[in-house]
Amino acid sequence: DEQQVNIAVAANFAQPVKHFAEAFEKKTGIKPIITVSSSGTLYAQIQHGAPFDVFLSADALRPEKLVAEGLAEKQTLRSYATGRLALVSRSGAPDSLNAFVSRKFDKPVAIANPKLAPYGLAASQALGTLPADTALPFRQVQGKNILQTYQYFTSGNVDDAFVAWSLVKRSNYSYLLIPDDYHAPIVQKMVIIKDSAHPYAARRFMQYLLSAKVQKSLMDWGYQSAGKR
Amino acid sequence: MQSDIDAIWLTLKLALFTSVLLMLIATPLAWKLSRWQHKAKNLVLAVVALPLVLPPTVLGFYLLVVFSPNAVAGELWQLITGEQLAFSFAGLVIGSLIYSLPFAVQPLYASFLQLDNRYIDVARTMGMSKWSRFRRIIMPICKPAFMVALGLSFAHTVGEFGVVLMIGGNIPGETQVLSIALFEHVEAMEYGKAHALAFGLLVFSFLLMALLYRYNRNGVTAWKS
Amino acid sequence: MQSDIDAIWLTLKLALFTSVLLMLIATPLAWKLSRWQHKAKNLVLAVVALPLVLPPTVLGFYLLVVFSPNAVAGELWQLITGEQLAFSFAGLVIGSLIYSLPFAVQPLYASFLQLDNRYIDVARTMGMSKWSRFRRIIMPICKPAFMVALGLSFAHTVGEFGVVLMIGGNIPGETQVLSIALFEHVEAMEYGKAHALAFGLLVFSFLLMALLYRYNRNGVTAWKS
Amino acid sequence: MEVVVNTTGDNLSLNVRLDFPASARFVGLSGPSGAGKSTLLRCLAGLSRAAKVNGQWDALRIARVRTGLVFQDSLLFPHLSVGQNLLLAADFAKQQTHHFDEVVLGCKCHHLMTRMPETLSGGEAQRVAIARAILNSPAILLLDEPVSALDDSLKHEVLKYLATLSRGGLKILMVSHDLRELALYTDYMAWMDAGTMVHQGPSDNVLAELTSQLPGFEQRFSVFTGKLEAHLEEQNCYAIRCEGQLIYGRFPVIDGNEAMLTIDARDISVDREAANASSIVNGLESIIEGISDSQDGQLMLTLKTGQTQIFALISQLSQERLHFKVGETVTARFKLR
Amino acid sequence: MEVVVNTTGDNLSLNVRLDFPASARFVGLSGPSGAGKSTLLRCLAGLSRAAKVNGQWDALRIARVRTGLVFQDSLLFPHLSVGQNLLLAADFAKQQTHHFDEVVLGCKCHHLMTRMPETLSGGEAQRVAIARAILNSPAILLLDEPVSALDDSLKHEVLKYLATLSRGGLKILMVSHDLRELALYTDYMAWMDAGTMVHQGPSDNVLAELTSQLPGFEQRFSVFTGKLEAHLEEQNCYAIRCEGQLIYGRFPVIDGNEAMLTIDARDISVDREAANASSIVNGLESIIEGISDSQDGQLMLTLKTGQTQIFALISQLSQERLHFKVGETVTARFKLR
Ligand SMILES: Nc1ncnc2c1ncn2[C@@H]1O[C@H](COP(=O)(O)OP(=O)(O)OP(=O)(O)O)[C@@H](O)[C@H]1O
Ligand SMILES: Nc1ncnc2c1ncn2[C@@H]1O[C@H](COP(=O)(O)OP(=O)(O)OP(=O)(O)O)[C@@H](O)[C@H]1O
Ligand code: MOO
Ligand SMILES: [Mg+2]
Ligand SMILES: [Mg+2]
Repeated sequence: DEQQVNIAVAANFAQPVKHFAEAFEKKTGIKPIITVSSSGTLYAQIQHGAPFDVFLSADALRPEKLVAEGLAEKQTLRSYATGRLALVSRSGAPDSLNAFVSRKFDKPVAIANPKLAPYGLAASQALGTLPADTALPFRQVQGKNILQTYQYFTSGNVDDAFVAWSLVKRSNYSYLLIPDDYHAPIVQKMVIIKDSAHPYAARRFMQYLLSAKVQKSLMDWGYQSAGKR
Repeated sequence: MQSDIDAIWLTLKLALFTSVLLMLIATPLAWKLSRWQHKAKNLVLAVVALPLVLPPTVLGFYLLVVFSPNAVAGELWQLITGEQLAFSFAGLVIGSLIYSLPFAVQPLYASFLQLDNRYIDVARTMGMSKWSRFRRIIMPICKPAFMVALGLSFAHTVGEFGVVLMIGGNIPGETQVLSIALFEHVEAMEYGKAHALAFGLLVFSFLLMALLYRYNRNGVTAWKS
Repeated sequence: MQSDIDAIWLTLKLALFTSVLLMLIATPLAWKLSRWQHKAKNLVLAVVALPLVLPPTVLGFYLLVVFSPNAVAGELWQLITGEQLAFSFAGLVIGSLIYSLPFAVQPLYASFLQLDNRYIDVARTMGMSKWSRFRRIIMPICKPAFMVALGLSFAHTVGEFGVVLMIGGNIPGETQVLSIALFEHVEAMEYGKAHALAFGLLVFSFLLMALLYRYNRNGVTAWKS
Repeated sequence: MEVVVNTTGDNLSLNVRLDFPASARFVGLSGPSGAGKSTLLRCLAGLSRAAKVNGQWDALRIARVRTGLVFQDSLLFPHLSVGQNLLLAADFAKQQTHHFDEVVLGCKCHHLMTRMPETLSGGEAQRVAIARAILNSPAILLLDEPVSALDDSLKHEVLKYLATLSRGGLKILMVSHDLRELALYTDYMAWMDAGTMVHQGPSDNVLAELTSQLPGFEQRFSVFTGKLEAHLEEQNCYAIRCEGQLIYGRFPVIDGNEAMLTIDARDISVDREAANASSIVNGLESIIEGISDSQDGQLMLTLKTGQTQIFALISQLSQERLHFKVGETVTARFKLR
Repeated sequence: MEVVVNTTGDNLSLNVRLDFPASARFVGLSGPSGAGKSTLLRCLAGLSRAAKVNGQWDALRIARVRTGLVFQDSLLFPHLSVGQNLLLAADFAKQQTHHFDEVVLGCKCHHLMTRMPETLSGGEAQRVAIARAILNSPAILLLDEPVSALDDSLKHEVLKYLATLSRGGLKILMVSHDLRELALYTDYMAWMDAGTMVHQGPSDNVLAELTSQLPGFEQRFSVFTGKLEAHLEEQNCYAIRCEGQLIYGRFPVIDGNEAMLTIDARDISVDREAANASSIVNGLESIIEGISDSQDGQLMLTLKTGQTQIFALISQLSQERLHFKVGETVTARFKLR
């Protein structure tokens, strides 16, 4: 008899969640209300009493911290997807990262802010795998999050950007999928908030998200399923 | 689209509440400041302008801390109203008030300083009450400044974003205002929707402002030539 | 910490550039508007206020589109200066100018409307040039409004965030301003650093404003009693 | 009327006691520039918090009643048309003492109603300011040089209208630099300097006092007082018995049975032989008490008849011809007017 | 001087031609309230873009030279002290024509230098405004009722100072409602109404014209012209041969060999027998040409001697006593002053 569930979702996963939510509502009659923000903002809000039921973070750190702080149900902490990093390039995707850094650049290259966005961190880790003496032949510009980073690319202000695979998978741009051993896995975790007003509906949504059908379709959105790795 | 319409409605409500409340707060404050002959005046003026120098999100973060039921202010509010301050419409209004206060206070302050006090003296000898003097003399003479204060605070509340996002929580139908919806469309690369919404917002605001400034016409403006 | 110091320095530079340039742009604009007796005036005023109603990030996004080397403006800039407009200091300044324009124009406009034109007539008969009239008569008489315009646009540029974040690209030492650094600390849950930076920013801005408003003291304010 | 006002400002300390009979209706106030006249009016109007104002004017407690003030600058509300300025004042009147159209006509601003203040000429604005103050129906009307920007004929029309109002019961205190204007229209007047009252009393008395002290000859007056003998209605003048002799005047100040006439020293001529067939009606036999030194070709004879001192300003030329001497009996003559 | 000004406003269409000899230095301007005097000054000062202003004043092209304007309101810059207001004006003068302290003293504002304008009394502000205009060293000084808020003695001191300046070469055009003030200090004057010039010429001529047209008797003047016979320095007066008879006056208007005297109708008395031992110096034998009806107890005799018309205002009372008749020969007498 819980008619709704309040879902707080990190921006990069907003599109898939909206899609899944529709199906979920059809199936269960529970109306998901979706709040999109950056993981950091959502974390701060939950800390200060935001009325969310489920928190889908872009990382593993923040949900774990919420659990550690006693603000989330420990036993509901689950990873729901694993992100993949892609290098999108207007002049054609390079074959490898090494090939990329041997190019010539007249515009900066965009990455997400490593301090704020897991994809940014992943990107800098990936660049860090290059031989130590490789001086990067481009300037970096940082977007606040992965979406802003992608906007630098789409608006034409940069010609190359490290973004989430999910963003470019369905586009016409050519990209290089960065091998997932170039960076720590981008594990995205979710958790149910302790004071949740709809714990039952929240659980059902969680289960739905972890169902095999949904997990299998994650690939279409540019994610790997949670279980892999 | 329903959520966009909700957002439009909420934004209008918020901007209206905020700008009207702001005028009610800012007018007496600016008046007192303009008539106050104390050194501390500059400090008060500086304090009024301070919310501006914090990035909206950061200001919003601190407000969130203050509004939280664990903090005194948030607890008091919850005691009195029975509701949580953060993530409520009231919280949005308070946040917007604080953030937009300088835009209302400062133009009024400057205008009140420029006002010739002797008009008020005349009104006083004519037996006008404080309120009549304000409504029939001060307000019309300083009308341009009132329009500016109202226009700036309305527009700023419509466009404001960081504070509202932080303390509002972007809850559709409750605290998701237009600026956030627009932001989301852009972030989600729904550019078509974003352009439509931005265009609509611009046109609407333009009309509203044009209407507002029209009232300025027969102000104290005629050109003595 | 070096990056914080760079950010402080850059922020100051940006705020100074923006607010000073803004005064140079806003003053003649506000003056013309206040002396212009045409219906279209209200429309122009409304247009000036428009940047406000767009969420900063959204405005930033559109600016990004315009600044791009694929767009006319961005291309022209690149042709002339040889540099890219986005991610450059110049780009930040332009973005800030657009976003803060109403805060400078509108208080000045209101004040110019309230000014008694006959003072200017006296100055004219005294053989003062346009510039002298402005500097020695109009500016001092409207000083409160100039202070307000300068104060609001400086503070707003310091705290402004969305636009700068969007078109700046957060390049340390080049476009990473204080507000972004502060935002980073908050988002990264480095609350200790965030508090310290926010506190420092507030104190510094407070001092600066208090200094600014001090100059108001011997304005046109004495109380005719 | 007895009003005491005390206040201390940066450049002026005002200590004033206005003391007139209750019957005083139209009171004049003059004094040099910077004497504190405008400051006094501000205090009386209750606009100075620092000032202590006490006393009453014909049972009206000054600090309580509505006192209208017309400032030296007209200060019309710039956002309202002339008509709206007037209507606003009427709106805030406690009762409608005066008929709107009558006041507008009396102050000659009927043709200005739709105008905005900044389009008015100096004199037009002044008239509107007066009308505005009257329409606010004050018990006491304070006027600060209200007709200084009016041409002569308008000035007199407006002053006559004010005099009518004062006869109708409105108490008026008017500041002016034109002593003759005050003498013509006010019944009492005061003269202040440096924040204190120097002279006050019936207007003509004050004028006489003033003129006998002024440095220049030209402003000296003689004051003739006596029993009012007759009002010659057809001839439109009054006969006054002064020192046993009849003199005639058109505008004496009349206080019950007593009448008073003031004549400029320059309007009095002195004859040794009484001429009979002259259009100069008034002649008072008197004795020369003093003859001043010649100054700029003029000299002042001080004559005396009974208690009345008469000042006559004559030219050096006629003195050279006639050689008036102290002690001589002569006739002081002046035209009826 | 020949200046043409044309402009059309909402409430006034101004079409004026000022036409004075090049020698005119101190010119007066009067006319009813709302006549367009202030508007004319604004045009002359180049403040009205719509206005067409052409002509020159003694080789100074009006539209080119620096014309200082003292507005009807003083309009001191509110953010500057009195001293700073004056220094600013001096700063923008093209050359320092006048000594700073002298001007400050001449306008009686030496004691006000450190004051802020809003603390000045009305008359104080007026004096500062005059000083400010002079210190700006204009070639032509336009004054709009500059002494209306000054008491008599200050007024005359300031006017005397202005007259000194005009004798020193400064051209002054002064608006005033006080015709006597203009007659005393200006050499030429103009009278305008409803945007057009009605009279202009030597001040006394204009006064005479004006007074013969005014509706009330009281303002009518007689004008005596004739050859200047002598300047009696010791007696400080001039002798003028008018219609073959000698008359004396202290302030005639002198134009080369010609002199002119204007006398108020109310200052002229009429004698049937010529009295010899009177202090009234002037007497002109003349014939009664007309006798007006009595009005308010007064009537006007129109006398004629040669070409000169004399107006004498006498009381009904004296007419009842003396029964003057048309055609009778009488003596028109008036005091030397
Ligand atoms: N607000 C003020 N602050 C300081 N001094 C003032 C203020 N107002 C007036 N004074 C001074 O007080 C004195 C009296 O001023 P007030 O205006 O009463 O003179 P006044 O008699 O009306 O003169 P006027 O005939 O020139 O108008 C003047 O010396 C004036 O400079
Ligand atoms: N800015 C204006 N707009 C419209 N009408 C005006 C304006 N200024 C003056 N007038 C009108 O033009 C006429 C002439 O005004 P002006 O001020 O020149 O009169 P004035 O002769 O100086 O009168 P006063 O002696 O009363 O000062 C008046 O009827 C006045 O109402
Ligand atoms: O969705 Mo994020 O917080 O930009 O990686
Ligand atoms: Mg005064
Ligand atoms: Mg005028």
